[in-house]
Amino acid sequence: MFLKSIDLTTALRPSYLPDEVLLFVQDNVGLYEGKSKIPDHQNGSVYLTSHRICYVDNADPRKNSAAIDLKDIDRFEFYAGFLKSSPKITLIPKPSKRSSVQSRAVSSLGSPSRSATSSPLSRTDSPFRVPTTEPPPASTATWICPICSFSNPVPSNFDPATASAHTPLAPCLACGIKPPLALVLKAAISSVTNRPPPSSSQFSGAPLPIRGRTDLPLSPSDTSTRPHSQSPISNSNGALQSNTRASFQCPRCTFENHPSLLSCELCGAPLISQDPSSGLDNSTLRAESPGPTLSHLQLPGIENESIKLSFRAGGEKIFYERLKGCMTQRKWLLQGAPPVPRPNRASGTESGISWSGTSTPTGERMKTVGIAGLEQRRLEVQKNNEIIIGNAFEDLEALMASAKEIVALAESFASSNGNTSSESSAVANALGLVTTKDMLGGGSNSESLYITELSRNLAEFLTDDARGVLRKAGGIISLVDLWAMFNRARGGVELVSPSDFEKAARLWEKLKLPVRLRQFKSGVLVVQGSDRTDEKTIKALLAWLSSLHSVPPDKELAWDWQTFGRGVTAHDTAEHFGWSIGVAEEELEMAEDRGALCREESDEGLKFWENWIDPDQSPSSDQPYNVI
Amino acid sequence: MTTLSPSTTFTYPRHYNFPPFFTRQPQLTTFHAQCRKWSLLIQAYCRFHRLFRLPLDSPLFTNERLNRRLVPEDARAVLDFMRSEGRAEWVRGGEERSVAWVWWRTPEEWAGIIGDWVEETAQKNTVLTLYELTEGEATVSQEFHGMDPEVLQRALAILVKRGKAQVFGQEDQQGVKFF
Amino acid sequence: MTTLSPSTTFTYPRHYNFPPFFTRQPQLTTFHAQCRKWSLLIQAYCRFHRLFRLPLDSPLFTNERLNRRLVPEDARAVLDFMRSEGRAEWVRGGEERSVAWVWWRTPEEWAGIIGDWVEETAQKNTVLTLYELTEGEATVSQEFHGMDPEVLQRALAILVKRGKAQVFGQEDQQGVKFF
Amino acid sequence: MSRKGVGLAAFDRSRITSAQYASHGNNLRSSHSTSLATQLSVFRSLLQQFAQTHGKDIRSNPSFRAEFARMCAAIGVDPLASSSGASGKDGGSFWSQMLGGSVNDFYFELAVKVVEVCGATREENGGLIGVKEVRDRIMSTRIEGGAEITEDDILRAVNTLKPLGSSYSTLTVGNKLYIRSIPKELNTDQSAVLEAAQLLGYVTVSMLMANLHWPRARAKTAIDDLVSESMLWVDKQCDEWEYWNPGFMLEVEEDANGR
Repeated sequence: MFLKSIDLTTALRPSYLPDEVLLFVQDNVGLYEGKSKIPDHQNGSVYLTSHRICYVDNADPRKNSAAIDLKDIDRFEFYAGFLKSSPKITLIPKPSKRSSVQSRAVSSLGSPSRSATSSPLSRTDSPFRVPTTEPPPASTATWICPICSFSNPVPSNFDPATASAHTPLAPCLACGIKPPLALVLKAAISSVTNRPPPSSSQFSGAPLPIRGRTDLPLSPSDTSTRPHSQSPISNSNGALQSNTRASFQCPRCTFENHPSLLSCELCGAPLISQDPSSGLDNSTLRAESPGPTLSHLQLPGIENESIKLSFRAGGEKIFYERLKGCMTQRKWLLQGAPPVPRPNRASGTESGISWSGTSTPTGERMKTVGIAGLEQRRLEVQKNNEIIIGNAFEDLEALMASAKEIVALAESFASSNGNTSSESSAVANALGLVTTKDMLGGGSNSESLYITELSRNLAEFLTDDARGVLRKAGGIISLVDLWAMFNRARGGVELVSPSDFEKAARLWEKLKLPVRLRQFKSGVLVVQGSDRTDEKTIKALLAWLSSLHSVPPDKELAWDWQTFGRGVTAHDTAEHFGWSIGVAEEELEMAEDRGALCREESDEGLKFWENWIDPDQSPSSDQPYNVI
Repeated sequence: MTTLSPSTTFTYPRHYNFPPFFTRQPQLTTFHAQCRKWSLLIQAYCRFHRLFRLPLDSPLFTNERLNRRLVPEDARAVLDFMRSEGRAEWVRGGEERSVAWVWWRTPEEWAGIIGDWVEETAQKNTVLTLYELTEGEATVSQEFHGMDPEVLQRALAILVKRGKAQVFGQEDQQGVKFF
Repeated sequence: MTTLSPSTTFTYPRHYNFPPFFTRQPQLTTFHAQCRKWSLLIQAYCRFHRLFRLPLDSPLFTNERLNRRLVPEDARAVLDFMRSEGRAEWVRGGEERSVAWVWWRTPEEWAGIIGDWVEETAQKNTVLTLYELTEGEATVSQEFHGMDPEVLQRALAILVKRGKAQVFGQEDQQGVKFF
Repeated sequence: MSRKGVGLAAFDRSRITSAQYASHGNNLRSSHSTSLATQLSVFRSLLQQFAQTHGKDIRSNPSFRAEFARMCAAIGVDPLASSSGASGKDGGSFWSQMLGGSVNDFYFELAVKVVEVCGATREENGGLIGVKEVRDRIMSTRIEGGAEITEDDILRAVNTLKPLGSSYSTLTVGNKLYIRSIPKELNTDQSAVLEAAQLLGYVTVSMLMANLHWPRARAKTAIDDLVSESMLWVDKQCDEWEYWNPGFMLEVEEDANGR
């Protein structure tokens, strides 16, 4: 068995090796050994990192979590699942006896999955980024828009052979009107006849000498097909990683893309393998399974069985892509390699307008877009340096108008069929447009994986001893301060919204993590260790106050301080316990509520004392004598 | 508790020098304990100084040494509490709820004391003027000597109700006959 | 905050013209904030004027324009606060707690600066008189030029403890050897 | 339906009509959902194009930002509700995915600064600070060429903090906007005193008694409450004690430098 056990951090997540980078997370995944399921490894989440694949079980993370080192994997196969059986990825271990280079070479060549592009082989180790120069005039086919006679390039991934009524067409750049299918077909075919031979629409993975070739045969307005409504999980953990951000290298032009992008910013190559059907959960209606064409060699006598990962909630294609990227990069070999350069996110998007315009089968004509598009076109040409905010407002108007319509439709949609009967919501679901207002504005309120990962990440941020956030705050910190501290640590990029933060905080209990959210009587939300109780806090406060009986004060006091001790302000308490003033006030008032303390209001402000007015209320104070 | 020491100065209880004692406690149980303690202190103070009425700005509510003070509205809350205990009553007339009777001895108790004295000194069926009762030499040693005339009236009214005495005469020249 | 402007006048922070700044605030938390502001002002003021000692009646504590003054006993409270922060010390001798050392640079920091200077100018294992150190031309450009002799002693004492220097000679003719 | 069908015929007719209604309902609904789909795609493309050209405007231009936020509020959509990082499988709103978080990051970063300013000044103002003062402090620490920040931005940033427990909120006292970072509310007397203090920067007991016709005790308690919350500083070096609003520390005239 080449499954190794791993240790987990306090947030029940695999603790990474120093330079190990998390690339992808996917929940409800099950493990198979050979054909049979591995008992109690059927419901967990799988973490793909640059060095390992870690499986963390939901039921009992500590006991049955396991990991497979990428370097032990000989090759891996993708099974897209059929009817009831969910998609799987099989990891075949290296034959431990002889690691023949030959069989390895065969295997790495042997898996040209049907995915559009296979990564160029001759990869220089440090993928140097192609400078984003102004793309040269399109040499590919162009079609003339019947409306505004603007010559639009034919999308590079438009394959005349397989084009059908369903293929999404990019609307005309100027007026945004969808062209009739026939026109584009004719243009594409005419261009194919007069283009140089190797012109298969899918850019074959010919090895690209990186240096010097600036006139890349790029089509400026490459349109990626309609991005899957199920956009790939932005490398959620990558995004959460505050310092090094794992980027996703584009297989065609090796440009480092931001993990959450669907198509490469530079050359527009789709980052995940193409799948014509744009249905939401595309596990059912799958074209043909992109299994390996080469029949893999039956190496006799492999002792350790292959491990299968069964993906029951999707995400297997993205996992497969990232795994492929990983295996080619073989990061675990470059122990000392310099870190991957950070892609600058704000790469000028000015250069290419990547329209991800989508057309719908009915091609309904949209008046507003047309006119606004024309206006925009003219302005675009004239406005290169100074920013005209005026037209910005116009765009804003157009944007808001369409948003308003959506909201209106969504509401009427919801109200029209009243009880959103299952059948109609199924239709809506199928069309991937269950648009409630919150999807538009607030993101789905379902417990997305992002929130659970954020929750674990937060727990780690709090309890990790190096940073000692919770310890330094005296074991308790207000949620607002924590939010500010957490976002401050992220350096002002990809900040977490307060509502997501709060949702994540509410999950700690369910995820059995060592921190708790607590609400004071006044409504203030604070975060504290799960072992912290009011009784302990009161005991600590009383211990401190009783210690003041023996500490001689620096200035003369008017009352018998040996008997009564001294009053403390929220500020003194905060300083003593390391709390914030807000937290100190809440804890003192809690202790007062429980009868342990009483208060003194004076021009010196509010002070809290041991409750000598009603001593039998305070918990069995050890002082035997009754002062009063 | 404070013993009525024969010495000249009134001895304050220890919690009189406990600063929070002068702040109205928001926590209910503690507040009740605070009221009970103030009630006992007020009664002892008035008994010692033989005071029957107590204004809200009495020196009792200010602790010079601690430079702390039970502000009038909190003092009023304490006296309201005493009223519910039957140990105080707001003096009618004058500013509303600004001076209170302090029943370190209730009128009923006074009636009892006066009744017993009359019996001891076998002065039943004799007529005594109110003045004689509280200011006369005979009653010098008695507790009700120098008693507040209004309180005396209340005490006698109770005796009348019990049918043990009969008050007659007008305004300042009143007399009482005991049976 | 005040920037050490090369110009002649010391720029006061805006709250120097806030009247209550000169009154010790009764509320303890407010007073703590007031002390922190005074502490920063005092350190900036002394750094600008290269003062090492500050008397309680220094002109800094009086704002003529506002006709307000931080009275000596309140100034003493502020300096006590700075002492607890490690930013001030009472000068021994003379009237008790009336003049304070203001550590806009602590002796440890001074020791560091002197140590670095010695290293830079490669004067290890050479003997320098204390006078030379603070008054000699060589150190004109250095911050510790014209330093208060007592503070210099404190700094050197720290270097001695760190085994980086050795002081010898008597009263006024003292020299120091750096290792 | 004036004609009342009778007996079996009626029965059939009603069944047919209900079938028609059902089918009509269906195609109405499907046409409805398709029109929704088109509208959604149009919105998506418009947002995409808008993001390209004006994404950075939002960050740099305050009036544009205010307009954008106002419109979002008008149609009842909150672009700040979810994190931009959440453009995960089904998380993340259209806005955050398309605008690439430029809106989010701007407001959240500002909110972080506001929380830090309120925390730093908690001791001297008791958790009640003028929006103008917060803006001055943030602008003074802003690097050159940084985005211009208006008071409206700060108010919007504070509002995004709502889900994190109720301690942060904005309030107006008199004509001045305040940010409160403590859960305790001001009672009417206390806000009346703070409003009075806005005129000259301070109040005195007699001033309150004269202008608000309060008895001395009431004026005294209101002032003492505020002093004990560090919301007023006292100046005792004048014949009648003056109670100043700490916010005025920044507003006393600049030129009064030196003695």
